[in-house]
Amino acid sequence: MPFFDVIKWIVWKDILSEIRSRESISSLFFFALNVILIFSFSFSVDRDVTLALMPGLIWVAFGFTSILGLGKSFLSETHNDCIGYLQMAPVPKGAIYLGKLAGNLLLMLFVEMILYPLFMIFFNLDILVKLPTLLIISLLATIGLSALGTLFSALTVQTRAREVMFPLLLLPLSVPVFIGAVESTQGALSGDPYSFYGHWIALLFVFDMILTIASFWMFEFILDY
Amino acid sequence: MPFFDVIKWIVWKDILSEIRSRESISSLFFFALNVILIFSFSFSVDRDVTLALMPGLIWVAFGFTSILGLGKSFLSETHNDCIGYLQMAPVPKGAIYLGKLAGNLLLMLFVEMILYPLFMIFFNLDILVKLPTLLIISLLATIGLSALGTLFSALTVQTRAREVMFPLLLLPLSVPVFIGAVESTQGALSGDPYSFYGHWIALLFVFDMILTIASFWMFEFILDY
Amino acid sequence: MVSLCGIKISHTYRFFKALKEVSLELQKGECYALFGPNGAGKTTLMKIFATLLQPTSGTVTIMGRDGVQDREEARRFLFFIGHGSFLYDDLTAIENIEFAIGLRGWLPTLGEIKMALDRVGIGPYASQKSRTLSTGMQKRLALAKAILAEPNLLLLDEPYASLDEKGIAIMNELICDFLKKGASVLLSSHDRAKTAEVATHAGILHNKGLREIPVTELAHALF
Amino acid sequence: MVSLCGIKISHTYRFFKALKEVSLELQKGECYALFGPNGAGKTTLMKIFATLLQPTSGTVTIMGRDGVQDREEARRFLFFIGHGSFLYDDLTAIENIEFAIGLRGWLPTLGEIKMALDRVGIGPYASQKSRTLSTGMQKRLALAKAILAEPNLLLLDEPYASLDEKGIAIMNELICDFLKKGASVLLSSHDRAKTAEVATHAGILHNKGLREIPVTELAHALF
Amino acid sequence: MVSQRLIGTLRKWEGGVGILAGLFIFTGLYLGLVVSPPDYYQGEVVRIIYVHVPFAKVSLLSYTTLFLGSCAYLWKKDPIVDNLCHAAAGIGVFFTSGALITGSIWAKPTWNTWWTWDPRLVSFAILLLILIGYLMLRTFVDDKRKEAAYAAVLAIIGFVDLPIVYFSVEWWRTLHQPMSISTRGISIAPGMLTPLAFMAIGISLLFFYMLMVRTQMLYLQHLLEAKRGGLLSEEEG
Ligand code: HEM
Ligand SMILES: Nc1ncnc2c1ncn2[C@@H]1O[C@H](COP(=O)(O)OP(=O)(O)OP(=O)(O)O)[C@@H](O)[C@H]1O
Ligand SMILES: Nc1ncnc2c1ncn2[C@@H]1O[C@H](COP(=O)(O)OP(=O)(O)OP(=O)(O)O)[C@@H](O)[C@H]1O
Ligand SMILES: [Mg+2]
Ligand SMILES: [Mg+2]
Repeated sequence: MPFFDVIKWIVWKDILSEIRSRESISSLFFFALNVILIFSFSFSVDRDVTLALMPGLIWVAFGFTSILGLGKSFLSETHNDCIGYLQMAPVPKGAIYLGKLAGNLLLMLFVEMILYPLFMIFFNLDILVKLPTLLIISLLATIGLSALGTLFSALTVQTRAREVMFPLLLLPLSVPVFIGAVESTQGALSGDPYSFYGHWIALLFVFDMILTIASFWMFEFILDY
Repeated sequence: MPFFDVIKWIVWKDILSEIRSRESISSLFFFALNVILIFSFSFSVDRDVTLALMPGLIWVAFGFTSILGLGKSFLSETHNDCIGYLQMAPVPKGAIYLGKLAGNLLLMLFVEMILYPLFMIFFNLDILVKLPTLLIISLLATIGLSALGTLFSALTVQTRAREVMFPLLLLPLSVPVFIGAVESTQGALSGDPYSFYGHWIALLFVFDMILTIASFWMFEFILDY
Repeated sequence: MVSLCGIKISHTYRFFKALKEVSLELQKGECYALFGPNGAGKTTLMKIFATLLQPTSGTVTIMGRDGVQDREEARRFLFFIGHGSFLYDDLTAIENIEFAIGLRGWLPTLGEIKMALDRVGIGPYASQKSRTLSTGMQKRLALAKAILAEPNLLLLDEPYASLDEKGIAIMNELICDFLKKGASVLLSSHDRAKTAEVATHAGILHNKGLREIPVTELAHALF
Repeated sequence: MVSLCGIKISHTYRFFKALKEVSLELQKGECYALFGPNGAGKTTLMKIFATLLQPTSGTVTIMGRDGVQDREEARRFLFFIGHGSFLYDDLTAIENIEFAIGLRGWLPTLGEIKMALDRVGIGPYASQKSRTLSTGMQKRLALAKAILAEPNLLLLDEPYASLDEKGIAIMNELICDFLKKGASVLLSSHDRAKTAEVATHAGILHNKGLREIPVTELAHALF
Repeated sequence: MVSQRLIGTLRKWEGGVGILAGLFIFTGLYLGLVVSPPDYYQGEVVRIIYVHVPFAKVSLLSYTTLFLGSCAYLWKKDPIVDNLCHAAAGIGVFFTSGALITGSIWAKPTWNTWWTWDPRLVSFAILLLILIGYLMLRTFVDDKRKEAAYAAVLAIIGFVDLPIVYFSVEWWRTLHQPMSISTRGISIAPGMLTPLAFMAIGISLLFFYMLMVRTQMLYLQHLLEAKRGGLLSEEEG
């Protein structure tokens, strides 16, 4: 069975389900808004500091939203024991991983793309010129989070206490993504030359590569063991 | 059936289950640690600012931990359809609400009590003298969050998309708790006289009273309708 | 004396009419068996009688109490065993019983609990977490609860499902005991032969309506 | 030709030995019926043959492929219908089939899908979200998938559960068809009469071991 | 039946209310956009006030309607009251986001920012989030009666909570960092008052008109749904 067909089928199924139920996109989006709101109350320091905090704020909001969204990814597969069918399907398990990853990535990027304009409005940011850099950072960080999240979602849905285990495993391992994303966003927003923060973007890239490839290879042990 | 016996049975059952499985306490505790970790990476500003951010940090960590813990509260009741047994039991439904609320409150307070010393160590705080005030603030804020969280946990476990709907409904309504807790903690930590932040504590108190009573009255419509 | 009386009960799920004007009356000491193809509405009707679901129209009366307005009252008299086991995974069999009966306002002694567990054949598993019990054992545990709850009206949704042949024998024995003590039993089932051993009345849910049939004809009736 | 061969299969859950050295061989065109009390290990054995669970010891061979080492290969030949329905709630019946069969590397035409759905009697519900189908209909949908998947080995765990009498007749008809086409069927059940209509071999799981019995004696054998 | 009577009343009055709303809004717009002079400080931009302020007021009106309706529903359990609440929430989202959007548009030239953390703006944003949560919750409950009861509970809790939200946000802002600019900063010129009054009345009437229409729509929709359900099961059986 051709490798890419499997990916295609998984993505088709996930996107179709999402279009039908519209559960994830809208609720993730409003969840992120809520997080921003709560943060702005909790960190009510003066405006200069708020600007310095912006990258952290953005990425913590995205991060929590990702946790919520990615955690659901394989939860939906457990529903009618669908995960058993995926396990029994005569296809390479890595392809299933990539398919789920692609679906999650599309979902998270979609939510982030709606959120960016709102951040601009809420925090009065003028980021239009820096948009290309920010988009690249977002893409890289989201790939990293999704790669980890997809793997751990598959892992934790098969354990007890899964609602709590998922963030518990994901958070410490995604620290590099958070640091990389916050630091490079900081660099981009403050208008530093690229060489000042380029290494952070490189870090994100390397992290993504390693994580995705490692997860891809190891997914078989999680789904089919 | 005596009202308080019902509360007693519910609390007994919840605590016994928790002691047996030790799922919630340990995982909530480590989750909160993770959140602090992520925050300290995401908001890497200088020390003075970090101190100013401390109350926000503490309460966002507690708040998100509560969301995770409270959301599970009625999820465990859905497991073997136990929620149906509670509904069919010949007891006033408000007593069931108070019982679940008491159980949640104990759990959350327990987790917070372990976290406070760790905050002191991590962030080098000297809060021993202010401890009584801080404990009162924690208690009031935790009651408020638990009152809302218990109600919405019971509500959302009976809907679709419950993982996402729970924080979505809880967060905007709990804004006063966040503001009140952060501001009064700020006041207490900075050593201001009580009159400077006393109104915040009063606000928390009023919130608790109103929300608990309103939830208590309306719980019947959520469990038994 | 009438234990259960449902008059012209209709129920509509959001897009789907499941029951249309079903009426049913159950006297003290009677056992009514409910049959019907998949999706006929057996579970729906049982849930309405168990006060878990409110009928769209029609009235339910349990031991003289209205099943909608006075449901808190009515609930003292009934006990429902459905598809869910109502068990907390991390409590032992004994603790699960203590909680379930405690909520009904009565605390049986340890001896009484043990006796009930022995009765249904899971005495040796009394102190095991209910998580480790198999489906059939969980069903038996629910039956032990019913013995201790001493309801006037026992509702059993597919009681034979997931029980082996010994379990089915115990179930029927207990149903007979309940009837002798003056309680009423309403059960739904797909298994005509097993049900015929205990039923005093029978009915078939079909086309959303209830058609009574004599128990003697159970074996030949067209379903 | 041997379709399925299990030799000395044992399985231990964390604290519990569920199967002890069970051996079973199934030829082309044979239908093996598995009986046994609750908790005997029927589902466990089925899952091991479906490559969902790896046995603690023993070997499984499916169409000549090792069920552990070469399981990706072996999976092309088998199809499993278990307690879970393997359906995505928000996809329609047709879309669910497309996905399930598509993953097996073949895309049937709409006509073929419709034909299979008609065959199992749910043609009119083809474009309904699977969420709105009743349990029995979902079971039939799984059967439609099996028709299109054309496996060499069909594993059915309690196929008659939650089906009404018409559904059971369709199920048995299809099993006969499969056998005629040269496929093998392994099924587990509690219902001796219904199973006797199709089974060519039978065995009872008891005390964690498998005891073969002649199908002709199915009605009288002591369970 | 109460529902039938109420629907009859709504149908009888909706036309009149609609026409009256149109007249008031038209007059208000004419007076505001053509007759009244531009503001001394703000120029033509000020004219957005004729939309902004009425929208803001009417969103509070819709939320109050939602609250009262929810209480009435929990008391009487009449499905049409639930339809009324559902309608009020949807219209509330329309007017609340309208107030926020027109406010933002106005804020850009006057305050040189799209958004500030002013108490009133923040509590309105929270109101909007609650309303959206309310509507989303309704789509995620399959049982009609449960949907109505849960939604009513949420609306009541939200309404009880909102004053506390408002207080806390106001204290949070005013005690920490006094606003240099406030929405209360401008006193309204008499020439603007008349069109504003016309617009306020007109848009309130518009709200009632929308409420009447939408309630009937939802009522019919549910009637149709129930019918279709009945028919479906009939023909299949
Ligand atoms: C993002 C921007 C804005 C938002 C979200 C917003 C929101 C609101 C809200 C919610 C109200 C109603 C408050 C109440 O009735 O108690 C209101 C009233 C009002 N707003 Fe705004 N506003 C914004 C910007 C502005 C600006 C830039 C001005 C003028 C410089 C302005 C002038 C007014 C006036 C005059 C009222 C009526 C005050 C009263 O009746 O007490 N607003 N606004
Ligand atoms: N929550 C629901 N929403 C919509 N329709 C439902 C719901 N629950 C049940 N139904 C429908 O109502 C009908 C009756 O269902 P019910 O579960 O009462 O049947 P049953 O007689 O118990 O069937 P079984 O023999 O499978 O137990 C079915 O057609 C089913 O599809
Ligand atoms: N995940 C598990 N962990 C521990 N023990 C298990 C697990 N699953 C099953 N068991 C135990 O293994 C035994 C066999 O279970 P299995 O489900 O295979 O029985 P079965 O024959 O299918 O029963 P049934 O007739 O109820 O379907 C049972 O005693 C059960 O308690
Ligand atoms: Mg049923
Ligand atoms: Mg089984």
